[in-house]
Amino acid sequence: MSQQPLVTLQNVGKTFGPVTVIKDVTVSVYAGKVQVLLGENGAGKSTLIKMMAGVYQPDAGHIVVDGQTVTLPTTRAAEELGIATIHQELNLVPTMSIAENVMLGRMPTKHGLVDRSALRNRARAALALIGLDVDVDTLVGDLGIARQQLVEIAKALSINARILILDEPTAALTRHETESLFAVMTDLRRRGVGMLFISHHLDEIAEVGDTVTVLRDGEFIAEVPASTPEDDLVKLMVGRNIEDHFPRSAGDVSQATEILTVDKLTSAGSFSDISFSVKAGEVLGIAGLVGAGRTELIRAIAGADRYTSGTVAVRGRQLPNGSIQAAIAAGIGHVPEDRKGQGLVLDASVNDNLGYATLAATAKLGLVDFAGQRSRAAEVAMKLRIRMHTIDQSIGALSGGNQQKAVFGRWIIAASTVLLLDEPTRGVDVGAKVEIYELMNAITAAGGAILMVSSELPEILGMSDRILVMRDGRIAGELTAAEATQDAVMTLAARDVDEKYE
Amino acid sequence: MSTTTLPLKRRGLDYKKFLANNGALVGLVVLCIALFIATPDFLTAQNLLNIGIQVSTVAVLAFGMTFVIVAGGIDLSVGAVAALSAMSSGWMFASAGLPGWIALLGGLFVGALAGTINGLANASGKLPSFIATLAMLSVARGLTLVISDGRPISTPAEVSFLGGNLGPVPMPIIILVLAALAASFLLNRTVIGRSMYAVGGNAEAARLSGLPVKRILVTVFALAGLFAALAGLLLAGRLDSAQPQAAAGYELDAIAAVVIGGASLAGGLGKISGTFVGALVLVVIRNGLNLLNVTSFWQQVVIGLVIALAVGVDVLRRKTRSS
Amino acid sequence: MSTTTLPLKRRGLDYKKFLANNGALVGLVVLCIALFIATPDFLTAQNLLNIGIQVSTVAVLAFGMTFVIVAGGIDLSVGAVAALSAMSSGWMFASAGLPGWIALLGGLFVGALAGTINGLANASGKLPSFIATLAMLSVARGLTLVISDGRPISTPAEVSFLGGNLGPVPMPIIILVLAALAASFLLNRTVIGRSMYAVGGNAEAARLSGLPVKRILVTVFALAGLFAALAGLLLAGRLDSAQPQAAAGYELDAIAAVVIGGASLAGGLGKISGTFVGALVLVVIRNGLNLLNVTSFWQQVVIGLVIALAVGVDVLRRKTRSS
Amino acid sequence: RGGGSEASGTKIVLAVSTLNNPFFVELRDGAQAAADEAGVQLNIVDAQNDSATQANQLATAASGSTKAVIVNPVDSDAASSAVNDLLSAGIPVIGVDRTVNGADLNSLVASDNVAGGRQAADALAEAMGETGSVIHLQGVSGTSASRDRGQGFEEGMKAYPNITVVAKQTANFDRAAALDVTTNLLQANPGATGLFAENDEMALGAIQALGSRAGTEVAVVGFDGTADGLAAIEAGTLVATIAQQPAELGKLAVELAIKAIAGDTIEKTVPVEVVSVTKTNVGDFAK
Ligand SMILES: Nc1ncnc2c1ncn2[C@@H]1O[C@H](COP(=O)(O)OP(=O)(O)OP(=O)(O)O)[C@@H](O)[C@H]1O
Ligand SMILES: Nc1ncnc2c1ncn2[C@@H]1O[C@H](COP(=O)(O)OP(=O)(O)OP(=O)(O)O)[C@@H](O)[C@H]1O
Ligand SMILES: O[C@@H]1[C@H](O)[C@H](O)CO[C@H]1O
Ligand SMILES: [Mg+2]
Ligand SMILES: [Mg+2]
Repeated sequence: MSQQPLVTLQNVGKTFGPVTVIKDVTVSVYAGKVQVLLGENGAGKSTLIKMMAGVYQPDAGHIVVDGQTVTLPTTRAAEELGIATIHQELNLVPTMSIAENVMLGRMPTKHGLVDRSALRNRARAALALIGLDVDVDTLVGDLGIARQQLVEIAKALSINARILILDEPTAALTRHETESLFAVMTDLRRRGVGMLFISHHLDEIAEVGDTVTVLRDGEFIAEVPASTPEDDLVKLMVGRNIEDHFPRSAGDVSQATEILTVDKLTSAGSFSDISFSVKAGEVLGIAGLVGAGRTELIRAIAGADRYTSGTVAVRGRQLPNGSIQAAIAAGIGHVPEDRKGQGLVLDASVNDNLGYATLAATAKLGLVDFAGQRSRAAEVAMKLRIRMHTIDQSIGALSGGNQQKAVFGRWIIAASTVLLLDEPTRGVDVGAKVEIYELMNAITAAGGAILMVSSELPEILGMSDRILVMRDGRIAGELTAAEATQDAVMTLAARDVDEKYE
Repeated sequence: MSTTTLPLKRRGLDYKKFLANNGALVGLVVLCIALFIATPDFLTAQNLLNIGIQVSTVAVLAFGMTFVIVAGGIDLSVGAVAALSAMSSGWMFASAGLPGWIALLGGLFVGALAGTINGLANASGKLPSFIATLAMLSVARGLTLVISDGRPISTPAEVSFLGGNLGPVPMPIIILVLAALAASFLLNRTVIGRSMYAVGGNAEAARLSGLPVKRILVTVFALAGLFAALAGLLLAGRLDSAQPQAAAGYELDAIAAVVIGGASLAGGLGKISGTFVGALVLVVIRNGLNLLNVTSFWQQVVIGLVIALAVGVDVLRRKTRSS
Repeated sequence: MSTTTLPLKRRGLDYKKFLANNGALVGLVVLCIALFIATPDFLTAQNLLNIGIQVSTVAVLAFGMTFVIVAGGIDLSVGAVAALSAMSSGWMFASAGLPGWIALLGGLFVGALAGTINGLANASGKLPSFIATLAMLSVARGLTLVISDGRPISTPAEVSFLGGNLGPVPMPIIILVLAALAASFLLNRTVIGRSMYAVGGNAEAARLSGLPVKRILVTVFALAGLFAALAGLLLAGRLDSAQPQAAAGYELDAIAAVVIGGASLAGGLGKISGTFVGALVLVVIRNGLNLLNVTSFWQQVVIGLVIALAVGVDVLRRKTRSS
Repeated sequence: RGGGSEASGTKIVLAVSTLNNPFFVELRDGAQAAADEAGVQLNIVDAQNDSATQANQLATAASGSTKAVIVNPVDSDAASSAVNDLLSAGIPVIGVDRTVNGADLNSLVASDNVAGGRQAADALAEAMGETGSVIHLQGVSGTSASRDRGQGFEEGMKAYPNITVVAKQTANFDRAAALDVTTNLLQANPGATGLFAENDEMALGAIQALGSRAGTEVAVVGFDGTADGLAAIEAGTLVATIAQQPAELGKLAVELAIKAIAGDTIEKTVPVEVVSVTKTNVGDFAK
């Protein structure tokens, strides 16, 4: 690579108080290339790119843009140098429209006033790039997490940057949207845009990447071509081999009892006439496109939303409609899709967050069992290998993947036997995924049942014993593990998707 | 039903949107109908004019408060700043001997200045807006007493004009309308106005999108101060004098008007039209109870219940709609 | 460094933690030193006792407010509920002829009831707490006037005892200490207390984790009402009578104490110890300015500035520490 | 300012209910003038109409080097325990403007609000020709000034069977509130020919609401005799005000306090005239 990089982070370092998060890392982005950052949860990827985006200032080293050393005190400074960023955590204003969110900070004006038609047009154009077809006047708060992610992507794309940073843009997307995004990236690459791409989906690396920089514990480990075999990448990343990415060890469930039974469940406007059951020891996967109604279904079962008709029963006992506490008492544990908005109290400690579901159950005379809660939390944090500075730090400062593990950990502590998982490994690294899968195995092996919604087809295929495919709020079909292939699932999920889009 | 997925149809969207943005309107209408039935004095041209005049002070204060609440803050100082501005104006005229119109502009300047200080304390000094403006409430009320030595000061003709009539139309109503248009224009059409929603809705996202969050916050509080000054001058004009205790406690009325109008103290939400409806709810209740000659002790009980009901109607309406 | 996963060194953690939780303490200490230098009357045993007595009402109100603010709400009704509780107690004794101790308990019950209604309106009725408690402020003050017909009612000996002495120690100080211990115990050690932080931090996450959010909110407001009643009875005890306008406007003081003490109106943060320091800041300023004979108009100006400074010191301290 | 006369070192605390009202500002000025003349230090504390704040201030006064306290109680009942503490500490206490119930004050300098209310009724009835309908604007609910004046006024009105009080509403002793409330009441009672306001501030707000009808079709009577009130009498918009003499109250209180410190015996009550001021005698009061 004789060409001059667009931007280089040169021997940068970053510490937060006593914690060193990035140590002496160098990484460059070249025009027309996609530089991939790879590392476990908490390796420091997001921290690194935030220095390039003007969010953090490096404590050591410097930033070079077009051969010049620069400082990036604000995001605006970065943007002025042509650097646009899609952050891992969504940075949208829920009370504003899609159009205003896409153009935030760059509102088109006419005579000093907001030019609304230009605003809408430019937002529509940005959405069209990634194939999101919704009314741009819709409030972002009314969108599901996947569509919010698409809005965030559209926002960065509309900046016309020379350098585009994408921090796990595909974590919340299904294959369908991911492909649209990759098409855009290919186009941008052709136009000479340099990109920095982060993902825990290893298969995506070879697909869009050029070179891969691997980080471990905030340190540079290696730079390798994107064509490097996945197994080698994993080894660089976690320092060991991972034999089996989907270590599902299903037992024979033909004689097992039904644990979770859902009968003709209907929620007006969201889904209708859903019936299925999950047996002890079974993982039932639910696949579907964004907007198929999977999240609404899971929330209704968990008691988070009320449904219109139908029944939910656990071990033959019908659960009352809309009661989370009753669901938890029956053994249900619910991992919601939006960890930041629904899963965590970000300002509270890791310890507290792990313990919410067991706070009351373990109390004596209404007094919190602090010692017990703490030791249980510590144990689970260790088991899930949650990377943190102390268990008393606020969970908002953990890396995204580690936050996700904490939501999961809450139900491990609660000894839930019926897990409702909505995108359970979103943003989780390969190593930690396997750990989560092992936990799922342990729960099913102990006679538990798992219902898992995932937009990651390999995960659905690799971990489910049986797969339901949802489309438009209905069950479009059921596949056994043996019959299930990507094509089979997608055919059911998207049969008339083209008609629907117009 | 569950069939529509993607592009969300707009069935009667505008009507719905209007109601959604002006929830308390239903409460207001119910209140007015009840008063219309209860007393013939309510729905007379004169009484409606009276209501228009009486709502002017609170509404203008509340318009300024809307900016602050939309941007995620709160301003407890508006009542005291209104009094300080009017008193400064009176002092400039009566004691410093400045021409009336300069005293008028001077009063507005004092309000904007007080607001700017609030904004700087909040945005640059990192004081929570509750504390910064509580401190300003105390400081501004104290300065008002110092300037006036606790006595009313009579205002120049230019200020009194604000409380008078322009032909058949009361000036407070004209100013109210102009202030509403200006505030609504600012909030809806200008970049800084739209940015206020972003700052209130998600300050971190606003910052990451390159919005000058500090500058926006300072502007927001400066505007609240300016509107407070206008309200203060309006009130002084109606009384032909600046009163040391003018507008005491009006901050709660102003905040209530904004919240009744559909805004959330969490920020990111709020409309000038909603705020206007909120202010009307408060004023119409009081007007109606005066007309009905409810005894003053019970009056407070009824006012409380009606506020709860007016907002409750909106909550109910939204529930019904969503199910 | 990012290698440490689990258990976690505590280097000087407690000292730091204490300061972090009690930011305004620095402001308070600076204030006290300044007053000690300025006037010999400040640091006398008698004056410190006075301060203890004077802080009792606001602090007890503010303890109740801490629950509400930690859980993400606000309670504007505490002053009015305090007055209503004391007046009800006076009425039960003087008009209904109940025994003094029943009247005392009755007053506490009225406060808890008013708070429960606030909580139900907020949690089940979905009224924003600002509106629900603003309505209650008006209703409670009105009922207080109705019950008393605008006249003070003298309180039973049991209530007056709360304002007296137990041996050499003033009862208000004893009650203050007991209330602080109880509130702090509740907030720190009990399930419901810890849940308040979760609800205030992220109500949806708390709900999905199975916490009974509605019940928690109702409890929070009921507690605020109960503490308000205690404060009201304390005040009545000190004045030997329940006053119809007692504690008017105290809600702002109580909220200010909680916020000065380090809580955020956004919820999820707050400590009883911090609130106590916040209440002390407010009371010490007033006490000191009285001792220094600052004229009453300037006093308000100075109070405002000192509040801003006391909180500002904390902001500065945090800045310095983090850089 | 109070600090001027360290020479004598005599410190008197004046605890006033509020200074947000011209009436008390004049009372304070009278007291200050008398203190300056006598060369004593006068510390003025303002309770902002809150009984508890006043109790705090009285307690604070007791802990300083205070020689005497003049108290203008926010509420006559509520002040008693704090005042008794002062008395038992041997500090003389003079009441001014309002008494303290349940305490043995060294002296009380006051005008009688109940009597003033009766005088207001008489002045208003006379201006109305003893017939017609009246609007009654009340002060802050639950304050003793409002209570006493209202009570006196109602008692006084019983002597005039042809006058009916058609509306009674609070305007919080506040000019702006009185403007709105009067406007609204006139809407429901267009035929009112008289209006009693429990202080001049409210009377002036009512006059604003009445516009040209004030003093012509509608007789307005206020209370206090503030500068603005007297000016309104001269202008003919206010028929009468029940003038207290706040400066005189303040002056006498300080003089009594000095005597009490010196150990002289002083009168238990020092009444100060409450005068009905109308156009005929307003010249004697003009400030
Ligand atoms: N503001 C902060 N304060 C303290 N520690 C922080 C802060 N931000 C990040 N960290 C820590 O820095 C480390 C790296 O975090 P970072 O978010 O960069 O990881 P990541 O590689 O992006 O992980 P993931 O794949 O989970 O997103 C983590 O251990 C995290 O806890
Ligand atoms: N209030 C709303 N207004 C408009 N669209 C909504 C609203 N609520 C939900 N949706 C949309 O309805 C669709 C169904 O939501 P749901 O989250 O259940 O889908 P899903 O199959 O779980 O897909 P995913 O979780 O991947 O987004 C989502 O696309 C969501 O954006
Ligand atoms: O005597 C005073 C004045 O009349 C004032 O107008 C209100 O408060 C009363 O106590
Ligand atoms: Mg990351
Ligand atoms: Mg979903």
